[in-house]
Amino acid sequence: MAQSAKSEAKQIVDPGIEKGAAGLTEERIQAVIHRVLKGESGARLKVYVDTCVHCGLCSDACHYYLSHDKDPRYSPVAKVKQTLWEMIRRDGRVSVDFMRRAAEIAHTECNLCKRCAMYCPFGIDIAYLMLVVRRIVHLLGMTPQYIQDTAHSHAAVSNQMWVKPDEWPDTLQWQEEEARGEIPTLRIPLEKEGADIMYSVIGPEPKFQAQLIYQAAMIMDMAGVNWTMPATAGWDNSDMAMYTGDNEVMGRIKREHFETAARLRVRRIVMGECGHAFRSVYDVGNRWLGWRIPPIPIIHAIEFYHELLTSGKIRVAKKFQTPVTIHDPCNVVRGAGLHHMAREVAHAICEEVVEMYPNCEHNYCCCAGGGVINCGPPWKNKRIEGNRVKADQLADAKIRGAKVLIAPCHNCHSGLEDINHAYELGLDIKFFGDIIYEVMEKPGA
Amino acid sequence: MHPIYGWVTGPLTWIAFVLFFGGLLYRLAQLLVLIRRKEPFIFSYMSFKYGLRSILHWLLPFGTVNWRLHPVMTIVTFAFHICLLAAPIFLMAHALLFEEAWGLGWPSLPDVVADGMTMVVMAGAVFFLVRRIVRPEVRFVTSTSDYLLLALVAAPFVTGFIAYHQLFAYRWMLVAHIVSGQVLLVAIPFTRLVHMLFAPLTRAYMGSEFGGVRHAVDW
Amino acid sequence: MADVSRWDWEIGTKTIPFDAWKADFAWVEEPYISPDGERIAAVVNIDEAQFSVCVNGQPWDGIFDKAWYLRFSPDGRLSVLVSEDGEWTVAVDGETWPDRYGYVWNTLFSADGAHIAAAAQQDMAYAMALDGVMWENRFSNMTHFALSPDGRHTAATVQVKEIGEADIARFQAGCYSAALDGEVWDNAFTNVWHLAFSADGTRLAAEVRQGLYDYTIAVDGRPWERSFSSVWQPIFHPASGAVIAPVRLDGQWTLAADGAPIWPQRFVQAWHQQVSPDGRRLAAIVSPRYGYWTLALDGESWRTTVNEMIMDLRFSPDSRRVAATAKHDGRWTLMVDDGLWRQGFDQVRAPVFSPDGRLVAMVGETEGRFALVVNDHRMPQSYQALWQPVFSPDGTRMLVRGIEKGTYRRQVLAVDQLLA
Amino acid sequence: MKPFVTVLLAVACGVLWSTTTLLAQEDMRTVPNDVFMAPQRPPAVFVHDEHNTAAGIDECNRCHHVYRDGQLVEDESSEDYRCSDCHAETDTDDGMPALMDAFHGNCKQCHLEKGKGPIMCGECHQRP
Repeated sequence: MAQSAKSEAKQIVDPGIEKGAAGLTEERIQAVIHRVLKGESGARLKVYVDTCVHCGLCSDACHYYLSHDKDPRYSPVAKVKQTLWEMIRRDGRVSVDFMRRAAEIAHTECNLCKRCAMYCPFGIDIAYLMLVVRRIVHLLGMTPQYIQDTAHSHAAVSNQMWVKPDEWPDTLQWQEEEARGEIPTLRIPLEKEGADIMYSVIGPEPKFQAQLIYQAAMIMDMAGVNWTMPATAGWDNSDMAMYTGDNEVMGRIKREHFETAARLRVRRIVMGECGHAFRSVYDVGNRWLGWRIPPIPIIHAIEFYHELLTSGKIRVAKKFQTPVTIHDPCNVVRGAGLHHMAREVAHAICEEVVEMYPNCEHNYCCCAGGGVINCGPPWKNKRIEGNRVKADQLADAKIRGAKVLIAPCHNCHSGLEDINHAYELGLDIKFFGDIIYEVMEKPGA
Repeated sequence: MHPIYGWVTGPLTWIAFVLFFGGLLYRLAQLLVLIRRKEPFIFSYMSFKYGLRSILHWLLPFGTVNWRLHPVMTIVTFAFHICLLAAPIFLMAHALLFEEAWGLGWPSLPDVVADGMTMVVMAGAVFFLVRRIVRPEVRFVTSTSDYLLLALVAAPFVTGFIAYHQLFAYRWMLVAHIVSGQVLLVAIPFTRLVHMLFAPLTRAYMGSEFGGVRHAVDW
Repeated sequence: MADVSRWDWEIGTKTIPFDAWKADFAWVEEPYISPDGERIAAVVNIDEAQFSVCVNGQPWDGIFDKAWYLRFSPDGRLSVLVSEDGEWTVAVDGETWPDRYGYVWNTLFSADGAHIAAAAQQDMAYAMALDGVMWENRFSNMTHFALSPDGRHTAATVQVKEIGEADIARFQAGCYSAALDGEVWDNAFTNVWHLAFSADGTRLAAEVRQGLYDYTIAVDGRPWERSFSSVWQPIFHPASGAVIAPVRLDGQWTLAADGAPIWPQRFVQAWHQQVSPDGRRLAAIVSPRYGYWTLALDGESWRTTVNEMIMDLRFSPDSRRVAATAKHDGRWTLMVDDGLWRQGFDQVRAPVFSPDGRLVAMVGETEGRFALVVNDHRMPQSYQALWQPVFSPDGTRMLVRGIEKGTYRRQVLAVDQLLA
Repeated sequence: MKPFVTVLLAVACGVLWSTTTLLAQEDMRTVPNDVFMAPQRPPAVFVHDEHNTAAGIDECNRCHHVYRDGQLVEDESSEDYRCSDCHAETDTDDGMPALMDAFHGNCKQCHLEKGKGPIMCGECHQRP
């Protein structure tokens, strides 16, 4: 059962924040704050700050707030107060310590899940405001170490996990070979110009979870899809630079992703079960580049599986017997309204689906997304403590019979694993792809 | 009293209305210029349909999850805002003054009703005050300016109420009522009370993003 | 480029069966067509872990554990990446390079096709390999591979200092540089991206980032004096040798040459700049206002815009015309001379100009059927696969390479008849 | 016991005072508002003789005017009529001001013009 996360917040030292803080002067802080608040940002920041009446109605939206026994410091508006309001009030003359705390708040106390945007009567976008803070933190060089390292990886090798250019096609070929043990004719077609679909994944898949590529290849093969994967940079759709406020690198990797798809002359991109990457392609990254909508249509795995199941391209041999519950990831549910499709997919492949509450757009965040899990080990416990409410929610679903938790997002998956372990929930966490691979008919296998 | 009355109902009123409407127009123009200059993408995502859809949900008491989560706050805030807007506009005395000044007449409320609405506004203000003090999540984000704004909003209603009931120093109370109303009008465009103008816009933008881009609801 | 005039330009059709191969192999992968249209090739699987390449129905002698990235070079040679016993190499027309590598990939061809390069990894060290010869200097990582237009020089972004796990300070101090024929620039940068060669292959320019925020262009290792909030890939002006790159200034993009902005106009986006063959005009893909795209010539953007994407900017050989593929409301078409074609498709290939610039041709695909469009006229014939057409040097003939009903057809058509 | 007695006395005095006021018809102290269907405010204070003396009004038709075809008839007066005989409670098409507007026009406008006399709502509509 979920335990109360009462432990007093200990001072966590992050080498990345400290590296930036060292040698930082208040003049430089002010100059950077001016640059961002007066130079780069515009109407949204001004109107959001001028319109907020400090009513606190956003509080109940936030899992950090709820998990910390309604500690007011964790309410969404309180995070703005502790960062932007002060910066504005003091015209950017804030101390290094203040910025240290601002970096901590923006990076480790907000998942940018936008649940609060649905609770603010005015629709103030606090996730956006926290991104503005992260932008300031980035320009001051105070981004937490591990996520900064991830942004470096994006910049150096165009993927999230320092996967070298040869390791990528090599891994795909290895998975192709593995899968041929099951389906001898299976192909992972690389660089196939004119395919219908370019399948793109995130860095951790080739690095740690190559079996997901295996499964995806099996699904593609069984469905008879004309697909391809790029052998070049641009294969990784993920985007931690979006979360560090390094917009220039964000734009760089999004451009590479879309132009790779354009080069391969595909009709659309299908991406794996990842949430933040989805936010980056339709909301943040594309806009920085001037693309109003993704220039090559991109659909999430949930939509793709839905399409394959409803069109009969893949058939279910025997439904998954263990009762499942569905976690709604912020970026594809509040971000793309895929919760209906997710349920249809779940019902199509599983015998019993137990809902957790609140659900759909109102689901509680996994507390891993928004770059928080990417801030790495120093912040892990804080992240777990900050989501007791999720543990309670999952425990409730478990009491009502759920044994498997479907989390169609990588960050959610990893974050929920931590919650699952820390609160001893005993759920088995899966992707949709895991279950589809398990239950689908595999003629030829 | 004639010169003072003449001054507050004459030039001061003009100044107040010019600053109020001019201020609102200025804020709106400033906003549009800023969007055009820095965030032109906002225009391209604004959707009349989805913006309105969101606004209507939020305009409906208990029409959103968060309204349902806070039933007392919901009732109070709707009652407060409705009375806050309707009582001054449809007060007979105000309508009368407008008619006498410009020949512009509109239907007005019986005084008893307006009186009741004034009491609702005052009670709402007290509720908000208490809520600011009592609720930790609200107190944490409350600053002096929040109390001042609340006082600014309550003042014309309190003074109006006292003047209407002629409880004491009627003449001075009426002058205080007029002046506090004017101060409030002028304050709206230049303080967080500008949410009167901006809240529908921010809501419409969030509604547009949710409806048009995210295919999700924002309530 | 190979001598196109020596190709068979006789009007007529040659056919080569393709689907028929399927009987001879476990499977046949997607086909590739030689530039002159005389050969059709595909990677074929013979048995478990036995791959070869089949050309015009004849398999190569060699059998490999794996074979992929089959590509014809511009001079018509056929290359493929192959592995045997866990080692990789490049096979060209059936002959493998003498060296074996831990991995080799990203085949590059010189403009005339005489030279073939690839990125190679041996014992976890990286270098470029040109015509089978690997750089002597090896690096711990290598990205952004480039081959000079004349094919005599190779270059890549290389990692020159080791970085410990999550050592962000060291990374930011600069651990990357560029290597030209294996020789590293004097300077290291935080990042080095997208290299560009000068026409003669002796100079090298790249996007660089110094620290986390200062972007500029480095030419032969020397950064421009001025830095920007971002930059995109540079090009060398073929005549003047100036380096031209899009730069971001105050949140908007423009083009700069040798460090100074050259276009007074500012754009939401500007990239893929290109100099006309005569060296007189400079074009780029730009977004004049948010969400709208067009081309800009010498700083002036066209009036016609599309709302999704523009790619494949091409000048006509006489430098007078410009075309690019453009996507509007979900349909791809061609934007040419400030106008849009009426013919739209699900997908298209890059446009091709006739030598005199009078004609522009494009391949488009809708629901799996390909069609050829010339000057916005859709040709009646449709195909199950179709490659870019080639104009004869005198501009009177057109080579069309397509597959229909499982048979490859090489057709030479008279241009006059096409448009009649 | 004491508060109770005080309240009782106060109520008794109030009743007595109001009765006497009503009875003293010869000395008009307010403009009667009983012609209004639903009067919103207390009747306006108006001590007829005192007001006219103070304001130096000799001519009855300064207030008890007669209009014909929209023109003021100089020599006629209308003190035999009730104001509501001509002025309807609500606006009519004949251009005649409604009753309340007529009262306000007659009293308040004159006060504003002369710079004397009550002009704020509660100055006339005094609560008892």
